[in-house]
Amino acid sequence: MNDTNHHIISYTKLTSVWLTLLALTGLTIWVSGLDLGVNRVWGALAIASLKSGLVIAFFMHMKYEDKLLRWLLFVALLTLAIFIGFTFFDVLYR
Amino acid sequence: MSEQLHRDKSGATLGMWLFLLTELILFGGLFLLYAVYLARYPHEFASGGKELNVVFGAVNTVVLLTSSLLAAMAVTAVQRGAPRTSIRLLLGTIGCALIFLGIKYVEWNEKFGHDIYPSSQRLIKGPQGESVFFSLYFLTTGLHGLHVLIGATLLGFVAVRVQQGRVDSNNNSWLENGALYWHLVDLIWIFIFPLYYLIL
Amino acid sequence: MNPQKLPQSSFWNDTGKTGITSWIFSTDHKRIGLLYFYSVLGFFLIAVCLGLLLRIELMAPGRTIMGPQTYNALFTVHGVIMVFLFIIPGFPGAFGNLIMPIQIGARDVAFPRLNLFSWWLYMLGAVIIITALFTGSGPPDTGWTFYVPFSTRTGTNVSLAVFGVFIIGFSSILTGLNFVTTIHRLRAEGMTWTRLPLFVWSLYATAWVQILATPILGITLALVIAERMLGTGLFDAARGGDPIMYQHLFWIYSHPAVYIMILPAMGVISEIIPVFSRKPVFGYKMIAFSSVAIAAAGSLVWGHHMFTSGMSDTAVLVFSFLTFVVAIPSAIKVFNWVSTLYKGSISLEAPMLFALSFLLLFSIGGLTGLILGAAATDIHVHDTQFVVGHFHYVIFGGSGFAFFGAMHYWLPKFYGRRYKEKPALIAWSMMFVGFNITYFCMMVLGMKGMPRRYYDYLPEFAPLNLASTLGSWLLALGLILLLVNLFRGLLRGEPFSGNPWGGATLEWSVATPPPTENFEEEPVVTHGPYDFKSTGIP
Amino acid sequence: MNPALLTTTDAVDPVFKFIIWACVLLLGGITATVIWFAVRYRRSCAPEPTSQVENNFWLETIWIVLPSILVLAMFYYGWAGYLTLRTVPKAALPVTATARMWSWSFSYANGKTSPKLVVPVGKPVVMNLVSSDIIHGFFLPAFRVKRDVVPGMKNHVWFVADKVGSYDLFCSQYCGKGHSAMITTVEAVPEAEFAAWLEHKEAAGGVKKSDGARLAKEKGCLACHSLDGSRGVGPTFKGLYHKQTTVLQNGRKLTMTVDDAYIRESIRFPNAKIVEGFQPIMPSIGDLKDVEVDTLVEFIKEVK
Ligand code: HEA
Ligand code: HEA
Ligand code: HEC
Ligand code: CUA
Ligand SMILES: [Cu+2]
Repeated sequence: MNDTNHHIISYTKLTSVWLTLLALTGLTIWVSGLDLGVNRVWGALAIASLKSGLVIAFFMHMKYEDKLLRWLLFVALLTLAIFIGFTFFDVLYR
Repeated sequence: MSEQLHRDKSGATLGMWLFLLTELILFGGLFLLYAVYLARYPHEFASGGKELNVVFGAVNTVVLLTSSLLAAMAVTAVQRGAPRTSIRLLLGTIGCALIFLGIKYVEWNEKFGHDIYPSSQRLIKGPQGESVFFSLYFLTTGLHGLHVLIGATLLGFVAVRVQQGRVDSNNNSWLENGALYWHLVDLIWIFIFPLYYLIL
Repeated sequence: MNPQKLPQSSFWNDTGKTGITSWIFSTDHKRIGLLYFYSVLGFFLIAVCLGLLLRIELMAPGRTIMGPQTYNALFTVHGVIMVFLFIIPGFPGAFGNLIMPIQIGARDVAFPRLNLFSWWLYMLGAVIIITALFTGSGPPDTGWTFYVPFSTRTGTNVSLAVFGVFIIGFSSILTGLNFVTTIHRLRAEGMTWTRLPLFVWSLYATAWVQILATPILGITLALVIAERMLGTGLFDAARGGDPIMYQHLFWIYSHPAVYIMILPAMGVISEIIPVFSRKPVFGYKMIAFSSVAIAAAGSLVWGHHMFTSGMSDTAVLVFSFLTFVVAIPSAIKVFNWVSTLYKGSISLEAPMLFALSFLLLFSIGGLTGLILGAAATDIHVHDTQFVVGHFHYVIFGGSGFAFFGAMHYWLPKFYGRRYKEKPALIAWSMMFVGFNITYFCMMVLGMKGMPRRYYDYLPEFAPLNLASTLGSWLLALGLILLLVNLFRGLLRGEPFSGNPWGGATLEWSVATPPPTENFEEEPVVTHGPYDFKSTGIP
Repeated sequence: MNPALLTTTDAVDPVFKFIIWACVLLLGGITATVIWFAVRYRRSCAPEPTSQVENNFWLETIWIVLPSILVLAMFYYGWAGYLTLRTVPKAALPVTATARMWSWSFSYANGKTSPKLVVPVGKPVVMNLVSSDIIHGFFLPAFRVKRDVVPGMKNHVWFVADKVGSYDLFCSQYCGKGHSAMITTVEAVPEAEFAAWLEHKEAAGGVKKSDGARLAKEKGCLACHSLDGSRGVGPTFKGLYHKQTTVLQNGRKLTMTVDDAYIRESIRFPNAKIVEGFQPIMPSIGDLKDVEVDTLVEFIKEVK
């Protein structure tokens, strides 16, 4: 509704985000080689979430957007989490 | 009038984000199935994942991340009033998309060569979870590939609009939204990569 | 469509463009609304005739007028058209488009071209579905639920029909995101969230369901097609898949979808009842909030369609519990509507009669929903005619009657002419009586154990089936009378202008019929939507 | 009968009574109020609204709290009844129900099979539900039980008949053309009679040649295959023997003459060769004994 989303993100900032993303990619590959058992899934997911957080915040400008958008994203992710989670009331206890 | 324009721009961003959320949930359906079947067939998923080529997956991740960077820079370029740079960056993004699809093609081809594709004899005869794993793999990467294709086409359109001067530093909804779509494609791959290529 | 000799210039003629292309390429929300209205009504009439044929077949045991394969195809097509082509796009597409922008004081929706595109997608999907009936090896025979593995094995034209539904889902998503953006961005000055008409609130909640749930339908249907075309085996038990997962995915969408059908209907009722009682709606905030609550909680209960499927008992526990939670906001709404009547000045004209009968029919439907929601009782009545009775009460008695109410309430506004009151009352009473006979008998049949989707049945079920069929004829006569009276009136009836019903929402402050621009100048809102006093309405 | 015996009907009916009565009261109250208001405050009687209240905290609280309590009670009873349905009594008699398009077959622990479900009165029965093709539904209205029969899944359901009699058994889950014909009966007989029936073996010498027609009907073949040449879900049996037929094997077309071996294979492994123009939906009838297959083959050969 106002001018907040006219924020211009500098090339340097974008590039450093990109470098971080590459580093995190390396990290997942390394972690997947470790012997963590089930935790490997959660570890991989945690890193993936971190990466997507970066993409959303900087590449997709979410950091500089209205609060509203952040809420919407949150609602959608929550909905998806519920869809998946509630299915497990069936899958886990069958 | 200018007030009207501003409204439109925020509205366009809002609308685009809402659309991205639906795309997220669309893939969410496949991730739901992935979660359920992973819980049921952890071992088959593990051995299936080992058959996927981590190098292809990792290279593709890097390609997509780079393409995303270029798309984000293209937005910055237009905002700074440098349309020519922006077009070059967009072409870079599209180039990355093509590389990605090329690698995907090689990868799928290799799988087909090993008699791995939905309802191939090997999968029908093999252990049950394996067929499920590969079907999910083909469906997810296939749907994702389709999105790469759509995204690249969209960015192509946007590049043309930039060229025509219809996108500039004041009026860049098209470019921003095209880039948003592209980032979404990247975002989904960020999850596909570890879930299919790396886990177990 | 065009009413004869329009009194003054309006969206029908003020752009100087007439003729078919000025309609099907128009980006005016009113024209798109009417496009939706007529296409939706057309499909409704087709499906209603199919419903009538179903009833004729069930009039007596054994073969009456068709064979089992035809019957199966008919109820599938009846269900698919009613759900995906009539009731889901109906309210947002037709009345949402016609009314919502005016009610919030906007010139149009946020993305007018996208709006037109949604209608085109809807028509494309509809054409594909209709094509599926006449090509390939015959119309789909899976039921509107497309349950696997039957739907992946049957030889009928399932893939094409499913693809059509997929496209329609896309159209529904686009409408939803258009509406959310519109309501967030384009409210007129002074139109705060607590001054939004309740119809707009209900559309807002509906739009969220459309956005968040429909993609799941999309992917589910895509998987059915993949299963049929490529043999992915994801739902095939022999290959390690799980047919129950299909049911989860399907109902993750399709339960919230029933709230896409009912929420806007509730919104319509929340408009009609205060206007015809001349009283502010009772508990505005609770009604607005309960729309959102229904939308949210409604996304958590899909499992109640699967109590007998072999799903885990834990899931039965959770989903049964949540189902009851959803009933509470509906109860709040019903009680608030009834209280609005208290000490009002009630005028029993046609829209109000439909609204009041909505109250009763929806209550019956909703209360039978409680029987279905309780785990023990659902086991007995699941997949019986009782369920058929339940959902016709909520869909037809609820959304359908609200749709007819909305037609009588709002269409004169857009035509500048009105229907005759007396035939409308007669039509209403025939439909009300016929409706109850038709569907109450079905519920009793279900209690006695007659399964649904049965082409043939045991002799002990014959008398009630006959009664139900007779009731459906009365219903049909009423509906024909209703439509004839309404459309005759809209085209040639008495002129309708000003604010004869005394509504306080913005659509009654603009010219009748409204001009393309809706408002001569951007309105500034200074009072609530049901503040009849300060609007100067007696 | 046995007073300690809690039947599934006894578990479910009180829940029905409770919920239905609560609903009837609520509905009656709402209807009466609406009609009363509509008459009392009609415009000719009340030209002006006499109140402008827009809300009332206590009233609104009441109708949030009251329905919540009522609804919780319904939930609780519903769940309690459901638990009874799910708790199989010990020493229940196991029977396997096999569902296929579009017939039922029941087999007992001693290997006896029957197209009707025969059960002893007063003794709980637990049904193991097996599907040979797609999803069906095992539905006994008289006992208020129902459970889907899902391929690849081990579903079960129990009930007990407390009176001698014959009860309807329906397929409740839609399964295609013959769905409404997929009905049979439960015969509840006294315990002694049941024991005798269970031990009764088919007359010595096993299946007779003349049993072909009966078998074809009982095993459900005739639901899909006609004897008069008309095309059903499957090809007709009329004139099948020695006919030239085109089949698909692993996606390759093949023309061949129908002989004994082919018919036998078609029955045992229906999906090995698929007749052109038909869907691969024929279930493999798992409980067929070799003699029965022989009899069927002989029978099909005779249909000219
Ligand atoms: C418009 C569509 C619509 C709506 C609004 C509803 C509303 C509800 N439905 Fe319905 N339903 C369908 C459409 C709808 N349904 C369809 C189409 C099917 C079948 C699908 C298929 O299989 O083909 C179905 C099937 C269905 C089932 C599955 C049945 C089965 O197959 O076994 C269940 C089970 O729980 C259920 C429950 C409910 C409940 C609890 C509500 C609640 O939201 C109702 C809430 C309303 C009230 C409670 C009444 C009003 C309130 C009062 C009168 C005040 C007093 C109330 C209290 C004290 C609580 N529905
Ligand atoms: C909006 C939803 C809606 C509506 C309004 C209706 C309306 C009707 N339905 Fe509906 N029905 C469904 C949605 C709906 N149905 C769904 C979702 C199913 C489940 C499908 C499945 O199982 O997969 C179903 C299933 C279903 C069955 C169950 C089939 C079975 O399980 O065996 C039956 C059986 O009687 C039936 C009958 C009717 C009847 C008699 C009407 C009556 O309302 C119709 C009354 C008829 C009229 C009012 C006719 C008026 C005539 C005209 C107006 C003629 C003029 C027209 C022209 C000139 C073109 N329907
Ligand atoms: C659900 C329907 C169904 C049932 C029940 C069924 N069949 Fe079939 N049958 C088919 C279909 C469809 C085909 C053709 C496709 C194929 O070859 O599998 C077929 C093919 C056949 C053939 C080969 C016919 C030809 O023309 O080559 C024979 C023999 C046969 N069935 C015997 C039987 C017998 C015996 C039974 C009962 C024990 C039976 N079928 C039960 C559907 C059924
Ligand atoms: Cu078997 Cu319906
Ligand atoms: Cu539901």
